[in-house]
Amino acid sequence: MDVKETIFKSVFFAASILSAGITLFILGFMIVLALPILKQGLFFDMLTGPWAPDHGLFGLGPMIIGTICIALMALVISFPVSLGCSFFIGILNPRGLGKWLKKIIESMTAVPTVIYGFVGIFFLVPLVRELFLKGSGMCILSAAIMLSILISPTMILFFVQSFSMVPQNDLNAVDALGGNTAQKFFYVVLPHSWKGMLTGIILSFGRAMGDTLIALMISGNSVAFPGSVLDSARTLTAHIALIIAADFDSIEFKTIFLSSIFLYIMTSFGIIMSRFSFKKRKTINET
Amino acid sequence: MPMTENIKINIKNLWFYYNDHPILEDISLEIPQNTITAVTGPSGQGKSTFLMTLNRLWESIEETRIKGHIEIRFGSDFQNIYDKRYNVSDLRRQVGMVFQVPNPLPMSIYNNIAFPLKLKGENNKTLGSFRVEDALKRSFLWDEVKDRLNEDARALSGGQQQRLCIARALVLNPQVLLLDEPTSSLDDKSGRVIEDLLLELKKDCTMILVSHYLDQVKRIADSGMVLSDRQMKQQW
Amino acid sequence: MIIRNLTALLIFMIMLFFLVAGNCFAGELDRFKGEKQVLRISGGTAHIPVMKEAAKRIMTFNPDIRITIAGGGSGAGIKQVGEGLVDIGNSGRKATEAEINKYGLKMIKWAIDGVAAVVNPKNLVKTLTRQQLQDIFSGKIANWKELGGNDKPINVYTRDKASGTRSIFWKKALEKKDITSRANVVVSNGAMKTAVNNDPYSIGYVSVGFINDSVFAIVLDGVKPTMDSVKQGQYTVARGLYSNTKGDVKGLAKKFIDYLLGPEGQKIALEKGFIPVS
Amino acid sequence: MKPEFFDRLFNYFSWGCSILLVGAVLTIVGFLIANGYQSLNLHLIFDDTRPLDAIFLKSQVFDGLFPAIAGTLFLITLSIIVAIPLGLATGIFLAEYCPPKIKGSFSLLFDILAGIPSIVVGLFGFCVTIFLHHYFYTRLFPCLLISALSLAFLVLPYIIRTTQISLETLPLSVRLTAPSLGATKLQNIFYVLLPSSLSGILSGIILSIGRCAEDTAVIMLTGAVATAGIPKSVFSSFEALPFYIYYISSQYSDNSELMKGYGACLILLFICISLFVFAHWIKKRLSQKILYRP
Repeated sequence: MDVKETIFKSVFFAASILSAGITLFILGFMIVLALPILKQGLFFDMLTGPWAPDHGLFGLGPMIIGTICIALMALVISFPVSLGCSFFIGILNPRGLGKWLKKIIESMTAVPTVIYGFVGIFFLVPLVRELFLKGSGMCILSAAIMLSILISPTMILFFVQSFSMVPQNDLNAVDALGGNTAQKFFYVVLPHSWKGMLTGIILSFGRAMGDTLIALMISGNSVAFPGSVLDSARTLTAHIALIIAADFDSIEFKTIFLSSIFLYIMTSFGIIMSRFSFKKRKTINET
Repeated sequence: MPMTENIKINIKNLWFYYNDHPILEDISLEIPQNTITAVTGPSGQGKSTFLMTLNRLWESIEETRIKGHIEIRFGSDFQNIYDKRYNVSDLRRQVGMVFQVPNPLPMSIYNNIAFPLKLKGENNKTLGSFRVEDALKRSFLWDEVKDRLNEDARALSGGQQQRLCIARALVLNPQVLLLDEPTSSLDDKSGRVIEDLLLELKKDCTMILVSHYLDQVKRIADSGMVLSDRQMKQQW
Repeated sequence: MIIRNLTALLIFMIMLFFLVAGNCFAGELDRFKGEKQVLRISGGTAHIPVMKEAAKRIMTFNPDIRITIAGGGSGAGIKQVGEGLVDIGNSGRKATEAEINKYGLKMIKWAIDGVAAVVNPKNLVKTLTRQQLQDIFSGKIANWKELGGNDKPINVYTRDKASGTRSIFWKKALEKKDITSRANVVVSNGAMKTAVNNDPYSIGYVSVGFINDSVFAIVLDGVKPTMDSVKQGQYTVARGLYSNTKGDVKGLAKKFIDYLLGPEGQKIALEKGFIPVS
Repeated sequence: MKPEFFDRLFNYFSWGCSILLVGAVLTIVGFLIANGYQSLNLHLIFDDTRPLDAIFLKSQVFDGLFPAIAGTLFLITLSIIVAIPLGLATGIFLAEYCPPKIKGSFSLLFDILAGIPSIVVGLFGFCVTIFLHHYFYTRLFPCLLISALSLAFLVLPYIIRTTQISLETLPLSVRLTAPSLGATKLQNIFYVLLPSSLSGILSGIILSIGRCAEDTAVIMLTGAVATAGIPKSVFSSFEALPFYIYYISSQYSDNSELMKGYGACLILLFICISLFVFAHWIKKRLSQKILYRP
């Protein structure tokens, strides 16, 4: 009996070590593969320089800028909309409609990203092209709009969850004092929930940055530093998808490991930050 | 000392900590065989915890710690139940426990009662069904459920569920039975049935009963203890 | 009597021969009888329509064969066949000396193709000189107005570096002049055609085999890129379509390539818009 | 006066945003349905082949979605087979055995794994394959198995998390029942704790299936190709629905192919939404049944 216990415990433990090991192994493997170019000491140049393989320039600068621009812009579009929707669900909830909106938003999490990309190409891109009369429509704006729809459920569900953690007593107090909804939000809800909201924002940003298909399909993939939101741009994820066809021994190919490392570190950093803000909140509640 | 012959449980200098806060302080107690010892006192003072020290169930709860000595006499010798070599599963088969809220498992009535046998690895079907029947009879439940042993145990009434849980604890013939407010979630009538049952069980078991109801304690207990301010005091 | 019988036999034999010879077109697939393997093909995206059609006919004839076809571009085709990841790696350019020596590649050319600059059919600009083309792709000319078209910015589309189509177009049409970094990048000939068809102000380049009425092929220096002009050598932005194997061709890969080079394979190539080699 | 104005503004803003988002979703779904409903028929899936012949592999489907749907199903099955035992075992370890000190670092690692962009996981799978191909086994290519393993890593954190949380949130009364009857820790886990948290775990698994069905970035790097037919073994390349949609969107050759793309979108959307609804149903129904209390 005891032997069985020990065997199973070790099996469970081994599984955990394996699962955790994969996480670290992915990073380790990428670093090992990127070593040849890391060794040349061009790390910083590669992160900022331009991309012109015909001239021997393999900088990831345009892709990093592209990634950040698209993800940030998606966030900028998505944030107010998500805020409005979470007010609707969490605070206004007119005639119980909030519950239904929440259901719709939850089911949005199941929509495949490739479908957003598909609709982006055939619906949004021509629209943007005709509306702004500039460029091909494959641009930062189009990608950001589609991404903002992709990330808004994450943000809304986090916002709603943080709103629901506000003590009912405090809300009742404002009601008793004759405060209106807006006051209730600014004086009670926001101070209680901004950290949870921040977590939602950070995680959504990570999701926007990590998505491949939408950017690959509708942002145009040019390798220039973008100058406006109507310019075509390439994200790091799309860069990996495009360069995967190149010769594995070339410097070009090695840059995608650098892209991976960059993405890995950025998302991990976001997750560590979000955990940090969650922890902080917990201790505040306890004291 | 003629009394030692009859002592079943011997507790010496028992301390218990939760999150490094002491819950029980230096408790020493002797509990005689085939009696019902009642523990009363304000709620939230660690009465349930006290019961759990007797079958080491607290070990499943995180951030808890114990200090002291508990011996139970199985057969002729006292056993230190916190001895490293002592098998905790064996202990819990000898020291049964019934909880405040009936906790039937999501399975049939029969399987609920037979569950401890399955855990012990006893696979003899005929002997098993005999013991299940016996346990149900001893807990006054047989007549009510004998025709529906394959039904979901959770469909029973609250009182029946609690008797089912007692039967489940009895199927292994424990020598000690720990009862954590067994009637508090039941109506008076169901409670009375359980009380009668406990009196009947006294001939086989030594029982420790945590209860809120002083009248209940007076009706069935042989001795009464009060647990308050982390101290245990004999009341009568 | 005997002679008459012999004559009858002879006539019968001759008839049989013609019958068999007449059937030999369908009989080309016979070589795939009894095969059960998987044939893995990747690389040049211009080749895909021909590969798909050939694969469809072969797998219909013998459902035990699996032929998998992936794109990736000529660079990927050469690399993957060299590394042994696929059985046949297609390329729309010749493998370089270095590549051939490194992997021991065998190149088989089975069709000739041109690469044409294409614009949306609605575009008013129909002809360009090489100089204009180079200026458009380098970004010097940025508005269709400068070329007599509408007052719209030019959206340049290009391919990634693994593309054989790109390397031929860059070498022979752009004469190795720069391609602007602002150009949108697409992943295949098919994707280029789709993108140009969807964007009225676009310019890109595709294999001549891919041209149909969804895109308009620019008349370059007075020569319209068509199968004929490529064949006659008037349109010079041309190249071979190759299938490469590692070492000598053998097994199912050999049968597949033989089929491509045979009458039926060549007919498929012709139907898909390429110029047969035989 | 002024507070009321803000109140009204607040109201309008909330309504406006909600209508905007719901409108966007309806536009997306409506656009797909309006363009794709005509192509939804058996011909879309089986082309000219007879459905039964295709299903029993008597003849191959060339221009239909059948190979892509089959590929996606194989992919899901394989990756779930890998991910479930690993995820369950890890989740059990975290909830029941893990000392609190290292629990934090473990869950941080799994959160990071959940956050890694899927294309990075795909690249990892691709590179490991090339590495193995180069140094150990030359018959190994990017294939169904590699894609399934990479996807398994991708969904692993979901299964770990739901298992861990379902176990940890079980009430103490459930947790202590079996031990009080003499159950060992292992018996408690297998006889009581796992069955009681089944609904949570199952819905986590179903959501992971949805994730496997929709992911494109991983498979396009690890073995999904344009034409493959029904995969013969786990070492073959394969077709998959999401990859098909991506492929068609960038290089359809004529309108009928584009129509198939719309059809494929509708089928994939239907599969994913159904899985999602199913997961919620299971969570609700099973928890009512299993966690029933009088």
